[in-house]
Amino acid sequence: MTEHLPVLQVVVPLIAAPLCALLRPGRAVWLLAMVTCALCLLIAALLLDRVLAQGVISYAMGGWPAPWGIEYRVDAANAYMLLIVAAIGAVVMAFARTVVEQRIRLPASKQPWFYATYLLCLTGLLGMIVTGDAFNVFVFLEISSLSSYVLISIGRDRRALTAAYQYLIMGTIGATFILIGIGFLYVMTGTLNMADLAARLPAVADTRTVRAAFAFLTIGISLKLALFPLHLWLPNAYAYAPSAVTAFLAATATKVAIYVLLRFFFTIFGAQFSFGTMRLDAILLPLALAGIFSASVVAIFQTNVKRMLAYSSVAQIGYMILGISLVSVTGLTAAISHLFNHALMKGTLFMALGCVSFRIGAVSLDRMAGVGRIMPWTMGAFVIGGLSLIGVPMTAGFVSKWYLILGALERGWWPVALLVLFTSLLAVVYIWRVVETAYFQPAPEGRATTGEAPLALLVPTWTLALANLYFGLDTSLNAGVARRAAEALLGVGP
Amino acid sequence: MQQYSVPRLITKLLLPLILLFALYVQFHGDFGPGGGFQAGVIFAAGFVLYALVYGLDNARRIMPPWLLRVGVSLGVLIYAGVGVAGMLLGGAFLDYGVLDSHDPVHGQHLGILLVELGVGITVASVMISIFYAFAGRGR
Amino acid sequence: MDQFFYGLVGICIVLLLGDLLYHKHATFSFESWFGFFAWYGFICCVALVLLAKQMRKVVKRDEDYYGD
Amino acid sequence: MIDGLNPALILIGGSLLALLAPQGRARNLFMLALPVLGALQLWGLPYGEYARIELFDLTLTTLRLDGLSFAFALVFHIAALLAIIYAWRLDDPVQQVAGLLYPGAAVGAVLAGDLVTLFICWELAAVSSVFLIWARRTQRAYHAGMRYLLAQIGSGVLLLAGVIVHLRATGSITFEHLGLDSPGGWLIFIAFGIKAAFPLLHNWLQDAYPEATVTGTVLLSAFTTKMAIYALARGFAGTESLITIGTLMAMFPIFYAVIENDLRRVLAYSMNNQLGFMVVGVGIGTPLGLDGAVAHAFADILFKALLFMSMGAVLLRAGTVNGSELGGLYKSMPLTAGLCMVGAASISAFPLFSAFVTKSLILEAAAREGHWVSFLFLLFASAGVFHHAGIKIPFFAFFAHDSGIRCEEAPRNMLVAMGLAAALCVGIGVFPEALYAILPYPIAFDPYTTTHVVTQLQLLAWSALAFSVLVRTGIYPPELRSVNLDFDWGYRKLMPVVATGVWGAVSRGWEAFNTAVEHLVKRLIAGLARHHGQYGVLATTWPTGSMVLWAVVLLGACLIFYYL
Repeated sequence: MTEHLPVLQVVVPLIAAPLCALLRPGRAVWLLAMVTCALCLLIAALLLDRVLAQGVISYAMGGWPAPWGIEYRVDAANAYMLLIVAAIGAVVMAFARTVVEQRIRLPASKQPWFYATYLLCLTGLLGMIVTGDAFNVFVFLEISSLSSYVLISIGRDRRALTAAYQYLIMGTIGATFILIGIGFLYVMTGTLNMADLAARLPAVADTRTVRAAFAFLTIGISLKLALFPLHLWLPNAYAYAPSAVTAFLAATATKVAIYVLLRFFFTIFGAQFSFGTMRLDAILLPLALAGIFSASVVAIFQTNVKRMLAYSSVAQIGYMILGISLVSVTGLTAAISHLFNHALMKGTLFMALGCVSFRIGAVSLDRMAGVGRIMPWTMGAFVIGGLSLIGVPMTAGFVSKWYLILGALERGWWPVALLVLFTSLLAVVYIWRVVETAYFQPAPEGRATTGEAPLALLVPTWTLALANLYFGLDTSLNAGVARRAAEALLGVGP
Repeated sequence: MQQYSVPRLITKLLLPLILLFALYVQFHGDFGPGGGFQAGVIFAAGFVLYALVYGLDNARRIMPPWLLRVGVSLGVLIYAGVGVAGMLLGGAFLDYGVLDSHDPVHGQHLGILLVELGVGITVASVMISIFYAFAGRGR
Repeated sequence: MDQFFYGLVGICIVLLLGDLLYHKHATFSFESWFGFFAWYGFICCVALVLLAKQMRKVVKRDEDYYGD
Repeated sequence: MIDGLNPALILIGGSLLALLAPQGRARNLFMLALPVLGALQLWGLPYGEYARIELFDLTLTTLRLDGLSFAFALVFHIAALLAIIYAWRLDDPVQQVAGLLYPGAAVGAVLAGDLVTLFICWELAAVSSVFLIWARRTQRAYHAGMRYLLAQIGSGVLLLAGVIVHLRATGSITFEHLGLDSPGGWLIFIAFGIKAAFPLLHNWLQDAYPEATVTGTVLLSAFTTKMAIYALARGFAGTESLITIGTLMAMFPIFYAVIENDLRRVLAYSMNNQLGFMVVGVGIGTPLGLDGAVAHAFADILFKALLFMSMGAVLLRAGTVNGSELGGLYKSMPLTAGLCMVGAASISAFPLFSAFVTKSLILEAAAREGHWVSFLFLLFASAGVFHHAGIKIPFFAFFAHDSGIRCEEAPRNMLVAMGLAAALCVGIGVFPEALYAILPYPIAFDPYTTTHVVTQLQLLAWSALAFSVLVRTGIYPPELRSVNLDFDWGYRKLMPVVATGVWGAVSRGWEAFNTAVEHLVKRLIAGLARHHGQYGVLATTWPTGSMVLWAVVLLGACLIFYYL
């Protein structure tokens, strides 16, 4: 069966999703979804292991060889991404049961649909990563996007509907732009297979059509990954979605979009064309810096902690784009390892917030006063995630910041390195505001003194929190593999 | 619509034809233009027409929501199941050639037929579900 | 308290005279002056206290000067 | 002994496990076992380098054991052990965890073989120790803690910057002699200087230590500054300017100590003064000087812990450590008084007490190298320290006029901890060879020569005489409820006062400049808030239409850019 791993990665959740929908509401549905997520994680781990040992794995769908058939192609970069998404998917699924059963106002009969949608979203995300076919990317993008609109709209707050609607509009425009870009490329080359596209593009690179395709892809993907100033859909979507959904999407969806960006601009167009001829970095770099700065400052002024973290996500995406626009092995390593590390820290933070809102029903700063004393474990996890977000040594967040600064210094961009350090201080400010409120301020009048969050929520949260610490010390996965992926993308590695 | 007999009559006449056409598009898909997506939509359109003329309650009686729910899932399962079957029989995912142990071409016919059927069922069920959801608002 | 004080004075004098009884190993020449450590210690302490008293005029503030 | 296991990890790992143990005796016993195990592990490890970790492209040597690091690591374990006994009855998980994490970080720092590991431990020590201040849970302690944290983190940031510059200049992160001939060296030097409380960089110490909890101050006094002394000895041994800095450092705090009222703050000043001796030892840089610095740090941790413990006991029982409110406590707390006197004798370098055998190493080293100015000043400082730490502390707390306070003797666990510390102080004084044996360089030095004993006694006795005369004649300044301005005035009073424009004595121009800057900053923040604040344009929800418009505008811009 092992030769089928690439396709099983997608098929397992795809089959489990309708099965979930068919099952009667109850514990069994969650169990099925949980087992599915665990299986996905297992498959992803096996794939990564095999890729690291043997190199690129290629799988021809339906037995049709590439470039005629659809090819699933796994190399270091996407095996690593698969692991991130599958791991977060599994951890958040463990977290989701309590949230779905007790927190979201969803009638019992509708609960199986939540799990089905979640699994579909996972299918889409995994599919985007695993596929080696440009059009297939679009198909899976739509699967994941449509299901994520649904997931967001489930939020308790009525504003979740507006947020989901805005996300739908912006996401659809992004997907359409991507489709137009792919269409142009198909017109010019007659192929959709990524490797084949990469081989045929140089012959037609100097045409208006290809340049237009490049522009459409830039904007389309930037919309999906919430690059400043195209991020405006993100804060509300993250703030009003259910906490489990926010944790899942914040840790995976934008990361996968960044992976797509890497795939298109490094593998298909090639670094030489994207950054040498088209000067993509001239667009990405200023937007990344502006995004980092602006979103960090906005985060400082927020009073809804969830929204604050959403803006912080925009800033963190800026760091990744900054790493990419350095166009060096170190810079790319920073970006790719930050994909992993940011998934860990934001997962932790949003799940900790989920615990808070589960008990006290709100995550605004004034309501969270004094929470540290009532929920020491929850806020402990939050602090760890926060430290990682700031980039304190011995946490995962430090690893990527370190590479980012190193990469900037390699290019001789001192001001950029300083800005990264300075914006880390901004992160200190907004995380400190929460910590200060939670630990040093008296609880507001009239808030019921409930206890610590249930174990079913704490265990997944702490799993990720500890992962933040573990990967801050053992960097063989988040930095080691990231470097291999970076070398593979730049075509300089073994 | 209860009092307009002309539309009701014409609907009754048209409905079998629409459904038949849907089935034609469905099963002709592997030779000519057509396939599961189109067939599913045409099939659903027939029900939408029925529901418009005869009322949502009647439509729900004929095509109850639980059936739709099963249909939505079943279609995807058929599609993925065929793929997995190919895999279990020793080919790649969605490799229809191995479905018939004697004649790969026959196997491919069977495979594409089943896959299109799965797509058709899901699309039809989803379309009708969406219509129900919209039409059912405000009740 | 008086006994304490006069006892201390006695000890001081004995120690001062002790300088006469042995050969002092000195690195610097001033160390070998008679009773150097004794009078140096005394003068230093008096100077210390007097200077500190003057300093108090400049630096002393009310207890909750910083207001916290 | 586990091969290659870093003793610091025992303390750090144990600090988290300690929370799992049930509150009470079980947790206390578990915590007590940690420094013992750590010390055994340390003792069993042969000198060498262990536990190399590959971090990115750098090789970290997280454990390097040699003479210098061994002595510091050993005394850190002893201090942690004493503090745990001292805090036996404490029922505060925050202090318990911080009380293990902080020593663990300090041990990790002195055992670090490279600058990155050092930096990590440096910051961990800073962050974990501040909770010992905050654990007092008063507004005042909170503010003091924040100021403390700022100074500590500032040191960490400078260290990191220095490490990066150093790495780029030399390509090495090994922590060995650095020197002052490169910008990286200077940055690291200042970072160390902040933690070692160099003059003008010292204020966080006197500001924060007296505000910590009873146990917290004991812990704080042991680690942060000694860690810095170790780092200076490792990186900047023999740096000439350290002799001047150290001499100044030994001198100026004694003046403050004379007029300070809070007795724990008096001790903080005397700590500053003792650090000065060590810095001088490092600055001399000869084997004797370095040995002196190490030995004196070793002894200082013990007697300073003893003194802070006794003052902590007074604070616990009498509720205050202000000299103006205390007096006559020897009737209520005779044992504490006795133990405090041992500490006082030790810090004053009485023969048979610890500082006598350690401080003399430094003075001897200074004399041998011919630094006669420093020598005289250090002698002055020695007399001064006897004056304020040796006499003033016990005198005003336990004797002087009877304040009428009647309280219980210190709890038994505190007495045990103080007793152990006192035993060690005397032990070192009586058997100096045991301490000399673990110093980094082999030395043949006998502190108990006739000259040395007699001159030291002369110095001390005549200083005591001066004190008595001054008290009898009424010249001695009385203990007053007050605060004394120090350099922290600069940031605690000067800056706020200037900012509000009340302080008229400053020239108009300066004030105008300040207000202009302040205005600018305010406008900047207001500007940021206007656009980024909650209802700012960058933070509000945009209509979907304008989002789409922006997407299209950007697409157009991209197209134009790519076509060009």
